[in-house]
Amino acid sequence: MRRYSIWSLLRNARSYHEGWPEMWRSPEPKPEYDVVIIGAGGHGLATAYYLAKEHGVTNVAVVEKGWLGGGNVARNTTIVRSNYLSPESAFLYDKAMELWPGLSRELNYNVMFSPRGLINVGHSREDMIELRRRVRALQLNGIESSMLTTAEIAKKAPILDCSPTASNPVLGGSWQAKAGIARHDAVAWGYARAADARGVDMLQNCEVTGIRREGGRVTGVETARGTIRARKVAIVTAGHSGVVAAMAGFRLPLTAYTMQAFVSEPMKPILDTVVMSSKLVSVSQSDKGELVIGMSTEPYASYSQRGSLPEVERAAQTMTELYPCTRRLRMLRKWGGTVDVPVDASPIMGKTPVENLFINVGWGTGGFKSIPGSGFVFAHTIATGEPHPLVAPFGLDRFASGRLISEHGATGALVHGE
Amino acid sequence: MKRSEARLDTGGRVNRDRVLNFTWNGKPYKGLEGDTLASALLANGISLIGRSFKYHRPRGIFSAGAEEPNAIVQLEAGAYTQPNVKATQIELYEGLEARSVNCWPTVEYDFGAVANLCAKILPAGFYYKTFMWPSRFWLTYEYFIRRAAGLGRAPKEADPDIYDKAHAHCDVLVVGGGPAGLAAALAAARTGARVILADEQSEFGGDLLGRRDVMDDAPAVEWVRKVVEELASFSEVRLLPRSTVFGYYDHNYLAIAERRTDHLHPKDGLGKPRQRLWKVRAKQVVLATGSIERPLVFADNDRPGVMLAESARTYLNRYGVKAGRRAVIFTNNDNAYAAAIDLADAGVEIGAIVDLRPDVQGPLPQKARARGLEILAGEAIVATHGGRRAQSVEVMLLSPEGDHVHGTARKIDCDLVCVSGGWSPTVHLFSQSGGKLTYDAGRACFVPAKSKQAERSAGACHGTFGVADCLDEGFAAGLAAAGTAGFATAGISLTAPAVEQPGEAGLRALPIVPGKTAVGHGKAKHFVDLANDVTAADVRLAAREGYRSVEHTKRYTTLGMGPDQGKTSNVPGLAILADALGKEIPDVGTTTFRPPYTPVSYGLLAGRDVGEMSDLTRTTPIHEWHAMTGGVFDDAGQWRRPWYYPRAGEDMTAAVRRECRAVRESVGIMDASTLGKIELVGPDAVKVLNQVYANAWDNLAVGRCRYGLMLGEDGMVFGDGVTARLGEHRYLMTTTTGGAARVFGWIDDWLQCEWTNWKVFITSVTEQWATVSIAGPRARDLVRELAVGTDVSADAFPHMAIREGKVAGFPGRIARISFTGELGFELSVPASYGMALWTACVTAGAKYGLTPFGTEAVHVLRAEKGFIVNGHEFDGTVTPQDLGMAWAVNASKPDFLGRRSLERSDMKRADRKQLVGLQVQDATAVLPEGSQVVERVLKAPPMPMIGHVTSSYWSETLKRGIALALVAGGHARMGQTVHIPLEDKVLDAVVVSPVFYDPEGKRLHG
Amino acid sequence: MADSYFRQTALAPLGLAAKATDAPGEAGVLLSERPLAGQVNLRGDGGSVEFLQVVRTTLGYALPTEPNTVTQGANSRALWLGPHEWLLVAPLEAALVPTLEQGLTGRAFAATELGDARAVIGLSGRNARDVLAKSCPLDLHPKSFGPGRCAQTKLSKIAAIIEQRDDAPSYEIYVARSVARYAWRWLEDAGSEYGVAVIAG
Amino acid sequence: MLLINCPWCGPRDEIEFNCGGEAHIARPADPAALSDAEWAEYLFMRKNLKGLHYERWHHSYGCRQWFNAARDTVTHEIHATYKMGETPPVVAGADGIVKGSSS
Repeated sequence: MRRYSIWSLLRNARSYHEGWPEMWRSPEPKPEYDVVIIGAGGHGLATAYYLAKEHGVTNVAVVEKGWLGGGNVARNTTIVRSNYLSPESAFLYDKAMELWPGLSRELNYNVMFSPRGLINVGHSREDMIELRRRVRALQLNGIESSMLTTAEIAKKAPILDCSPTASNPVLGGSWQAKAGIARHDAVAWGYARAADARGVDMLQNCEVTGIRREGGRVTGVETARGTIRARKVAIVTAGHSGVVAAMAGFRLPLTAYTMQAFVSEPMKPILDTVVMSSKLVSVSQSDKGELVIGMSTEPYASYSQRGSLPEVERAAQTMTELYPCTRRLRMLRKWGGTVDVPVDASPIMGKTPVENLFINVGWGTGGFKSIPGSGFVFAHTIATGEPHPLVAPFGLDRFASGRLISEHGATGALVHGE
Repeated sequence: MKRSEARLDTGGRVNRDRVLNFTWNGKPYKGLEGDTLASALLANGISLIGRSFKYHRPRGIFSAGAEEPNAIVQLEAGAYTQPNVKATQIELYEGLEARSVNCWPTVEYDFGAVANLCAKILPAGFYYKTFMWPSRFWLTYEYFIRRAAGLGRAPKEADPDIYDKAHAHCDVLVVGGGPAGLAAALAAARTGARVILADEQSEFGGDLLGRRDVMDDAPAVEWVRKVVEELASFSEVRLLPRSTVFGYYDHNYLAIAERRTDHLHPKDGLGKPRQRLWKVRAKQVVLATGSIERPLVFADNDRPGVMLAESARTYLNRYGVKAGRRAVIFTNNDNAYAAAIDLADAGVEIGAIVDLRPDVQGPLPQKARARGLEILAGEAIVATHGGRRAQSVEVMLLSPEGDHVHGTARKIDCDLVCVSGGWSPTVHLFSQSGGKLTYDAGRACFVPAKSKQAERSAGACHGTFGVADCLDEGFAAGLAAAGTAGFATAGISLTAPAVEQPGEAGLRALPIVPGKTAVGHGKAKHFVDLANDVTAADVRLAAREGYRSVEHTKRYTTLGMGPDQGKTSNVPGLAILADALGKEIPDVGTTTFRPPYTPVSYGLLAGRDVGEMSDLTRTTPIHEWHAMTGGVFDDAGQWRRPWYYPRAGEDMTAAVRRECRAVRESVGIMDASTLGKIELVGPDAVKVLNQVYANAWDNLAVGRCRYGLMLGEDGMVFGDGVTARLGEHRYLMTTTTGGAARVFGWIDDWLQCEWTNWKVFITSVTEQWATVSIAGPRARDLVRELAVGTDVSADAFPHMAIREGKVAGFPGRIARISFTGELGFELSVPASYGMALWTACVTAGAKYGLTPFGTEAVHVLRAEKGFIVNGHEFDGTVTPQDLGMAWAVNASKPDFLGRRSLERSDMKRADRKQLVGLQVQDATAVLPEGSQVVERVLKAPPMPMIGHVTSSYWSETLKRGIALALVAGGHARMGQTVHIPLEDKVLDAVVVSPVFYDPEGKRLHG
Repeated sequence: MADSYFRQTALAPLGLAAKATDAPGEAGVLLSERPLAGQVNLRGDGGSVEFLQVVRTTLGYALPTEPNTVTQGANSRALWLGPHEWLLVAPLEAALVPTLEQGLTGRAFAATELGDARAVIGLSGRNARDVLAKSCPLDLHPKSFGPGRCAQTKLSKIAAIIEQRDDAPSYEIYVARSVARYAWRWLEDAGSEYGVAVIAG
Repeated sequence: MLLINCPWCGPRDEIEFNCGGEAHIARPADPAALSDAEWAEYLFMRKNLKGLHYERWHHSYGCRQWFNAARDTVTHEIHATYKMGETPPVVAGADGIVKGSSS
């Protein structure tokens, strides 16, 4: 891998930038791999990278039905945080938080991780209880987080209506200073380039059509480019997890929904932090100047990757109430992604009913921020055949035992009391 | 006024009798009614409008419509300011103020232009390759990057304008009011169909407004006038000018942004809806959205003065403005010759017509030739010169393959370069509808292929460019749409006006027009996307680095992601990518278009439900009394409930303590009307109760009540409440305030889908009854006075009994129920009597010191009793056993909802979180709700947590802080000391029973 | 009588009677609150010919079986709310519940008085349709919705029953008592561009 | 924005409805007889089909009736709606997996 730096930019400027190498190869599939990862999204690519780097497993293929990084990693609101309630989730997401700051240098690709801080706003007493519970839990787990007063929020996010007469009064909030945003595409591309450099094959336009099994054990995958044998197979297919699991003969406790986001036209900076709220999922301002707004999931199952109007109307209404100065601003673009939401809103990671077939799915609306951590611990799980300690609570078996990890509150849509 | 030399003396759609004053960058100018800001600026000879996004290069006006990538301005100031508006879309009005964006200190002398000097090291995606060291420094780099990026500025104040929405239904929605759209609307209207015709411009006519076509021997605009007049005469036709159809959603649902006052000065629009969002469900849609001219990608094609050819023609014919004095036309097709001829006719000098095609013989070129215009066939512009405005171009011979130029460069002076690279049908809405596009190599554009919804395209958006053909297609589409919608089309007479339609020879598509140096080598830039400063070299770089999918390339280079949404750059960018990859354009793919077609105000999307209307609020029949006596309200879901009633000089704490004391010591009154009430009627009502509650209901006597827990199928408590048996087969269930709809829906769902033959009807009666709760040791004294005719003595009316009878003289019910732990009665009357009942209670209760109490006091009182509340003690993760309420589960019932889940292994863990009381050792301390509980305090985190505080209050009764908590294995921890770390200290607490007050229930039963 | 003195309609606190005018002038939207009436929610097996027959005998007219239509009797009218649910509207003194209980003895049914549970807002005037269209997704064009039709739908954020009473068109809008004020305010606000007048209910 | 044909009220806007997820999942007659895993299958596991999907809808702002719809989760095309208790229609070109009771 030829390294990127300001010097390589200057050097290449002399040859009119015509000497840059390809980011990754486009190899033909080999007949057999040690590990086949289905899905070249953020999680799949990170898993491949850490398999190669941390475990020396380099005979790996990442198979992708479309183009790499084309799923939810390209369609999210780029927020990075670890303020989850349950200790299991908090530790898992914090593993990612630990890796984010060094990621650009590790991958030698600027993922523009911007730890600009994140506010969770509370609009009701129930919100505040939930926020305090979360903040205290994080602090006791050694994860940075604190409470904010209304005045402190007004200072950090001056465009937020913190007046007492606001229709969604700001009663206070929580703060995570090391949270922020990152450049979503760059994360996928950076992992792909770094994994490729370690010998991992990216097989794009290679849709998986079947999962081969013999005697309860996985033996390979059937793809649009032929059958590929594999000792181990990992399903990392986000929105399409249900479809791929069906190929292996089991069902999952999740539903695929469309989640939308929209951006405004680019403007000079007006918001320096990320703001989340129980009323409107999230708002941040990209480096380009666009306000990026995350919305709730659509109310019915969908693989369409396009959203409907009512959800946009609802989000715009809440946004203009929370941020009165945005009414004259305009929506420039909107898009939808397919998110796989498990019944307890926590991911499903680990073993499956099929031997040597692993899953890492169900990240739902929270997948982007967890990519480095998820890839790291899932690579460990695949390489050793046993769940990483951080992965263990997230197994598929929890749905039979009843040990669910309820994180509905963490997505911003807090559960309200009476 | 002194007319500027750019303005023609006659012609166009502007009103020369109405001069409008406006301000540009602080200086006063004059324009005419009918102008856009762009045409008015051109008329004043202003060519430099703003600075570009990345390189801060000077930019002018490039087009005359929605596709404008350059002329982006800041409109108005203060609360009315709006960033990033396209000057080509702003209708001029008296007093308009606008400014350049993205430049400092001025558009002429812009500091940011240093970026242009560094352009060599700023290729596409340069930021991915650098700024990585040291890793903490990105925030610093980012600080400067953010300030350099962005375009306009957001307002600082709230928008004073009103926005409106409306639903509409029609048989045929016609999108676009050009020749095809007008024809389609007319055809459909004549069948009697309900028609909506929407067009983004201020007047109908589309491209006809900017041309000099003759129809039936009269100017085409005369035909437009007649058609619009006829359309307006139909009662079933709705004409929507200034209305952009921006979204085509599932099942023929389209969204239209109508601009109602944007053409007026803000102060003239005040109080009227500024914009209206039409949400249209159309049986049939005719898309007549026209087409957008494509630019050519050539060296330094971004100078002010470079403009789309048809746009220059539009400025001339529609606005009476010459966009320059001396023009060079640069084209690959015949169509641009019409612009050249019009310009020449209006007195604009034509330097030359530079045509990429070596052989130019079509009727229009012939006409131009005959007109004496110089045509340079098989030649190309290889350079442009000029600072704030184009001054000249250089022209060279193009090789037959089109891959290089040769010969000597010839300089041609000009201040206007009219560019035409052919036309791209406006297929955005078609694509949004799910329709599939196909690439037409002959015309180098995508055209609609296969529809998915009830829609048809007509005219230029369908790839039909000739005006006569557009009319024919429009008539046919309108008629067919109406026919499919069920209207008789036979005998509808439609005659297209006679119009000349010159034939056109094919165009010559070149992905990049070669320059004097190889692309990307010299200083010259071949821009593809003017809005985001993406060049041909950038696209090639992306291809070279392996970004082979068009989506990769767009994201890597930001092609098409700017405020113009790539309207002029999409196809040219794709062509360059395909060329670089050695593929055909259709194999590289196109982008799927998503709403909105043009940017839409958030205020419009929000509509009317703002401010006081932003949330649906529900009030009880007694609301006025609470409000008038100074009650402070708290929202419980949609309900507004009195939180506490402060007296003069009291704060919340004092008021709540007083209210609590009153209930414990004498008597209090509370408005309980918000509690959910459901009647279950029928012989199988008891079966329903047995199934939805965890306890047994077979032996409940008529006139008695019972408490129950409701579980989800996952075994978790989601509701609780008291149900009364009113008659043999008639029960009244009460639910929590917030849970009413959910409980009703839950039972109704089972009855409709699973227990389909059970004989029971359920009806929500929440709103029918006003309920007043009287609680405290003196409650019976008061109720005895009010409930004349009912024996309320302890023996005759035990706890959990219910009676029908008169209450304060009104027909009603009396129930003996307590949520406070005190002797309590609930009096219910039909809601219309609610206020009368309440005032009767207050009057009669005065002598007992009757005190109104709010939800906060209720919470304190119930917590003292260890009563659970949704959102605090149960939140969907807690079983009855966890709550210590196994007594509310009847294990001998064979089945009830949630029963099986309680048998799962995890439900039986001893270390599940269980409900306990916490008695803080510092009696004055009140734990913050949500605090975490630990077993051992460690020096540093991580500190394993064993639970959290669910409710916590100052107990006025016990004169100490009390708390309820869910603690792991809590039931076995009674008497243990646990710790609650706070921000600044750690509090110790003893685990106790959650019932702090009157554990034997003597007062309740008293 | 004393009884009615004590009873308050949902919108009584707005003092509409004092605002009501006989001369609405140019106002395009006329709003009123209807007085209290009997509103009985009737449930029963709409698929049973026998049940429908007994109700017909009891009330003197047939319940509507075509969805979203209204049938009119001498002293009350019946709105279709669902395949097994109707709303009977009658003057306050009609006492329909006892009548039904008597007529339907021994049969599976439920008759519940809900006259206090809903407010009824009258909406008419030349822009009545325009105002409704601002918040209601129904097609109210005369071809698809006319006198004798009713529909349950969403009005802004409110669940509402809309009944068209005549060709003028005049509508009656039934909403839950607790949201009546929000609904009234919404209609007033939406109607403001056409001019709103309050008339007697 | 879906236009949903309520079997009783006819075509109405999406905003009047709520979706109830996968249809034709009958509650086990004897839950006690099931293993934890079998119970979890009923409780949580879903087909999550990409393409034709039989699901329950509730006309919550209208006649408040539950009914079933055969809807494509990719195109959002609704092939049919039918009342509770009616046999699911066979949709051409779909895999037509319908199991469980007819409720």
